[in-house]
Amino acid sequence: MAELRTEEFQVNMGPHHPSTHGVCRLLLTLDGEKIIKVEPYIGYLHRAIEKICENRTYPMCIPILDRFEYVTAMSCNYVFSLAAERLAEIEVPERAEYLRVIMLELNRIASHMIFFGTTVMDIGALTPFLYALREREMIMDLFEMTCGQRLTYNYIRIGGVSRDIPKEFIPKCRETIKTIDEKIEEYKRLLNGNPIWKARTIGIGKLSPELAIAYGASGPILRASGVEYDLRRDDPYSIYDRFDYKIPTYQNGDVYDRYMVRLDEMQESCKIVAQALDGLPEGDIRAKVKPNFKPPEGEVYTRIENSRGEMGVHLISDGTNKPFRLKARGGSFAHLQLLPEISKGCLIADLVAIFASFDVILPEVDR
Amino acid sequence: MIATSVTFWLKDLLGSIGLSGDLLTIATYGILAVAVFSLLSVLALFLVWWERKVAGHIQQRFGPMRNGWHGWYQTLMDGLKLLQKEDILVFTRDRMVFFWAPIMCFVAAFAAYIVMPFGEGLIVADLNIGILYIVAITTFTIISLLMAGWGSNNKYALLGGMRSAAQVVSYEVPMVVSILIVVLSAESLSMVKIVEAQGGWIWNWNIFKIPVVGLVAFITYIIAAVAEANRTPFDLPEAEQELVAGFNIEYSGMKFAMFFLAEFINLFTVSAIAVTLFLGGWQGPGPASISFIWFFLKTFAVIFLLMLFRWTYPRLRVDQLMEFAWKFLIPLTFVNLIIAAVMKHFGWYLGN
Amino acid sequence: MGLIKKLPVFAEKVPGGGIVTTSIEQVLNFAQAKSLWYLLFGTACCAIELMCTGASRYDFDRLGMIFRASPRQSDLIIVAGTITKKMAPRLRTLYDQMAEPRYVIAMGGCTIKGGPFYYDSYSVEKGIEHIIPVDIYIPGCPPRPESLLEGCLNLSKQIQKRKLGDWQEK
Amino acid sequence: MTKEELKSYLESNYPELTYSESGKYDLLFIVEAQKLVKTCEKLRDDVKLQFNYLGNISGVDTTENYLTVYQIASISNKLRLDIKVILPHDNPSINSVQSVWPAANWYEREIWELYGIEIHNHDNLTRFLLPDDWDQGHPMRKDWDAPDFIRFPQK
Repeated sequence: MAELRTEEFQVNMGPHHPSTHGVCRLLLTLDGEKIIKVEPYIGYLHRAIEKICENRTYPMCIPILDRFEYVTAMSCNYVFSLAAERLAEIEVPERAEYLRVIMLELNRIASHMIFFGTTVMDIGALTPFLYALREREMIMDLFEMTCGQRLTYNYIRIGGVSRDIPKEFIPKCRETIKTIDEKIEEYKRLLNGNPIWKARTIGIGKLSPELAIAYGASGPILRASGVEYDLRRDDPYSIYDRFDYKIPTYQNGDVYDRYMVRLDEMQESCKIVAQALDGLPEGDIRAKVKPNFKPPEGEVYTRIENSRGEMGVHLISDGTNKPFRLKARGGSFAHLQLLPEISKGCLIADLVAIFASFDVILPEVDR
Repeated sequence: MIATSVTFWLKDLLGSIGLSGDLLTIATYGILAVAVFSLLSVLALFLVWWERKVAGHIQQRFGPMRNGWHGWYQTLMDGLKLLQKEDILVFTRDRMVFFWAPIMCFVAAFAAYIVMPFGEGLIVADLNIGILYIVAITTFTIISLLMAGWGSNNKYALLGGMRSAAQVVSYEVPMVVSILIVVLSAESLSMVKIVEAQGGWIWNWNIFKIPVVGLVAFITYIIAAVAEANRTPFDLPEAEQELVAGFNIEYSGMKFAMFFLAEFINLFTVSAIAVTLFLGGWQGPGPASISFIWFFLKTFAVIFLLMLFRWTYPRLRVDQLMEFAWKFLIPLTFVNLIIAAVMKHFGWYLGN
Repeated sequence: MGLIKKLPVFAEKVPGGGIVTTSIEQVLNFAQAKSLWYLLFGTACCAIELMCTGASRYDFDRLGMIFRASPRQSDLIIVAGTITKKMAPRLRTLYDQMAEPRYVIAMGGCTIKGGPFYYDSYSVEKGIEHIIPVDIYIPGCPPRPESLLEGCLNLSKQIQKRKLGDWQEK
Repeated sequence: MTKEELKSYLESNYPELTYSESGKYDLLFIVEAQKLVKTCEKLRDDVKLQFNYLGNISGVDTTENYLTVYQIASISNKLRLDIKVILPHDNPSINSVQSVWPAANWYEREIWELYGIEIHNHDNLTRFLLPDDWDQGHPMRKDWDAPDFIRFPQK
C-alpha cells in the first residue's frame, strides 16, 4: 500500500479564543490533532505601562500598576511600594505590615480561585468555575469593605496602607477563611477522585526542574516541578518570617501537580491569614511620607512571591518625583515562553490544559 | 378504545369522511408528521429550558428567571430571536454542503420518531425492523456534522467535524451491540414487540429481567448514547475551550437553531430508546390510556441523568475517547453479548 | 430576514395592517431584547468582572443571557477591557463576523475614552467608538457587576423601542 | 552566604566585575559588554554561586548611555545579584545571554524592540509587543516622541 500523504496545517488560536484567557495568539502547526509547533504571539494588550509610569509621580504609579496584574492587584501595589520604600529607606509601621500580609494572602487565594475555575473549565467541567467564583466573592466582599474596590484596590501605598480595616472585618475574615478552607477540601473531593480529571491532567505537560529553572519559571510552576523555592521564605520581605506555614511542593511537574500546588497553597494562605489576624497589633497604619515623594538617587529590584510566580519591579530613581525607569516583571512572561518547549507532540486538548495550568494572565506579559 | 395503533385509528377516521387510496395514506401520515413535529419542537424547547434550569441549580444559580414564571418562555424568545438573525453564508466553494448540513441534521433527528412508541398504540409506523431503522437514520447526523465541518471553510469547524465523525462511528459499535442484547431476548427488531416483551413492573424491565447482563448493557448503552448525542464528557466536536464552537462555528440564525434543536432532539431520542429497550417503554401500572405518561416520565428521568453528567464531568481527550471505546467498551459489550446468548439458550430470565 | 423587513410595506396598505405591524414589531423586539447572547470578549480587568457577572451571585442567565464563543451566534459584544492599536483590527473583524442585529456594550473606561490612565500611552486606542458603533457605555474602572447588569437591562429597553427594520440600517 | 560575603567573594574572584554604589538593596556589579557572556557563564557554573536563574532583564535609557541590567538569582544558594552593562548611546549592541539562560530570549527581544539595542546571536529577533506595522521607532527611548504622546515636565 502506498504511504498516505499527510499535510500539516496551521491554526490561529486567538487573539480571541475562549481558552487563551485574554488576548494571546498561539499559532499552532498541526498534524491532525497533534501539535508540531506552538508560537505565541503577544502584545495585544501592550498598554505601555512602563512608559507612562515614567510620566507619573510615585503615588500615581500605584493605580496604574494595579492594572499590570489585575487578578492580584494587591501584590502589584505591594511590590512597587516595597521598591519605593527600599529606595527611600522608609520604616513601615507594624500594623500596616500585618494588614499588608492579610491582604496579600487573601488576594493570593482569590487569584488561585480564578486559576482553579478557569483550569477546570478549560478541561471541560463548567460547574467548578462557578463554585470557585462563589468563594471568591466572599473575599471580594472583604476587600470592598476595606478599600471600596473589588478588583483594582490602590490599597497598599508607599509607607503603609491607605486606610484601616473596619470593625466588622476581623470576624468576617475569620469566617471567610474557615469556609474557604472547607471548600477547598470539597474541591479536592470533587475532582481528585474523578478518573476523567486524572486522565486529563496526570502526566500531561511534564516540566523537568532543570528546564523550569533555565526558562525562569517561578512560583507554583517551579514548586510543582519539585524545586522548593518560595520567595516569602528564601528572599524574605515583610513579616513572613513570623508565621508558620508550609511550602507545598510536588515532584512530577505535570498539570495535576501544578493544580495541587495551588490548592494546597490556598490552604496555607488561610493559615497565614489566621495567624496574622491573631497577631494584629494596634498602632499607625502609615509611615510619614511627604505628599511629594522624592526618593534619593539609586536603583532597586524588588521581587515578591505572587500567585503567578516572581513579581518584580526594577525601579530607578534620579531624585525627582517621578520614576526614571520602572520595569515590571511578571511570572507569566517567563511561563509563556516556556509553553512551546513543553507542548510539542501533545494534542490540542493538552495544550489547552497546559496553558490553563500555567495560569497566564496576559497584561502581565504585555504590560 | 385505541385501535392497534393510532395510525389505523386515524386512517379509519379519515376513511369515514370519504378519503381513500393514496390520498388517504398521504393525509394520514401528513397529519401524523405534523403532530410528531410539533410535539418534538415543543419538547426540544422545553429541554433547552430545562437544561438551563438544571445547570443553574447545579451551579447555585437560578437559570432563566425574567421571562415568565421561572423563565418558562425563555427558549421561545431565543427561537424567535434566532429567526430574525441575519443568515450568514460564509464564502466557501461548497456552498451547497454548507447550506444542506443543518437541514440534514434536523431531518435525521426527526426521522427517528417514525418508529418510536410513545405509548400503547401511539406509534406512527410499527416497522418490523424498527430499531435497525433508528440506528440507521440517526447515523445521518454524522454525515451532516461532517458536511458542516467541511462546508464551513473553517479549520476549527473541520476539526470538529472530523472529531465527531470519528467519535460517532466508534461509539456506534458498542451501542449497537448493547441493543443486540435486548433484541436477542425479545426476539424481534420491532420497537413495539420489544416493549411488549417487557412488563410494567420494575423486575420485568430488560435491565433487571436479564440479570446483570441487562444492567451492564444498559450502562454501556448510556455511555455510548452520551457520545452519540455529543454531550459532556464526550462533547469533543463542539468543545468550547478547544475548538471555540466546533462544527457549528460559522452558522448563525436559523441554521444554528436547527443544529441546536437537533442536538436536544437527539438527546430525547437516545433517552427514549434507552427507555424503550431497557426500562419497559410505555409499560407501567395503570390503564393503557396513561401509558404515554409512563413513557415520558421514564424518558425525562434518563434525560435528567444525562444532564447531571453534562454539568458534573470534565471532558475526555480525543485519544482517550477512542481508547475507551475500542479497548474497553467494545470488548465489554461483546463479552456481554456472548453471556446474553448463553442465558438466552438456557432461558435464565427473571419473571418468565 | 428580508421578508420581515418588507412586511410593513405590504401590511400598511391593508386596512388594520398598522396594528398587525405594531404588534409583530413588539413581539419581535421583545424576543430580541430578552435573549441577548453575548460574545465572550474580554481583554483586561473588566473581563474578570464580566466573569463574575456570569457567575452565581449576579448570574447573567437570569436575564436570558448566555455566552457564545463564536461571534456568528452572538447578538451582543461586551467589549470588556483595554483595546490596543494592535487589537483594534481584530475587534473590528469580530464585529463584522457577528450576524445582524448586533449590539455593542462598551464596558469600562478604557473602551469609552481610552481609560483613566492611558491618555498618554502610545499603544492604547482612545475609545472603541472609532472602531465599532456602541449602543451602551458603562463607566467604571472596572465597572461593578451591578452596573453591567444595569447596562444590559438598559440595552434591552432600547431594543424594545426600536421600529421594525431599524436594525437593518445600522 | 550573606550579602557581604558574596560581595567580597565576587570582588576577589571576579576581576571583571566592578561594584556599583547605586544598587540600594541588592548587590549591583558592572561588567563590560564584551565580557558579559563569559562572566555570566562563569557565574552560572561556579559551584559556590550557581546563578542558574535569570529573573529579569531591563533595558534603561539614561540619555547618555543605554544600560541593560540582568537580575539573576541562585535557587539552590538563595543569592541575588544584579549585573549592569553600560552601552554607548550610538549604535548600542550586546551579545545575547540566551546560551547561558534560555529565559533571556523574550527579555532580549523586548529590549531590541522597545530600545533598539542590537542583540547579537539571538535566534528569533522579531517584533512581538508592538503592532506589526509599527514604524514609529523605539518607544521606550527617552527622546522618543509621537504626535499623541504628551510628556509632563520633570520636577
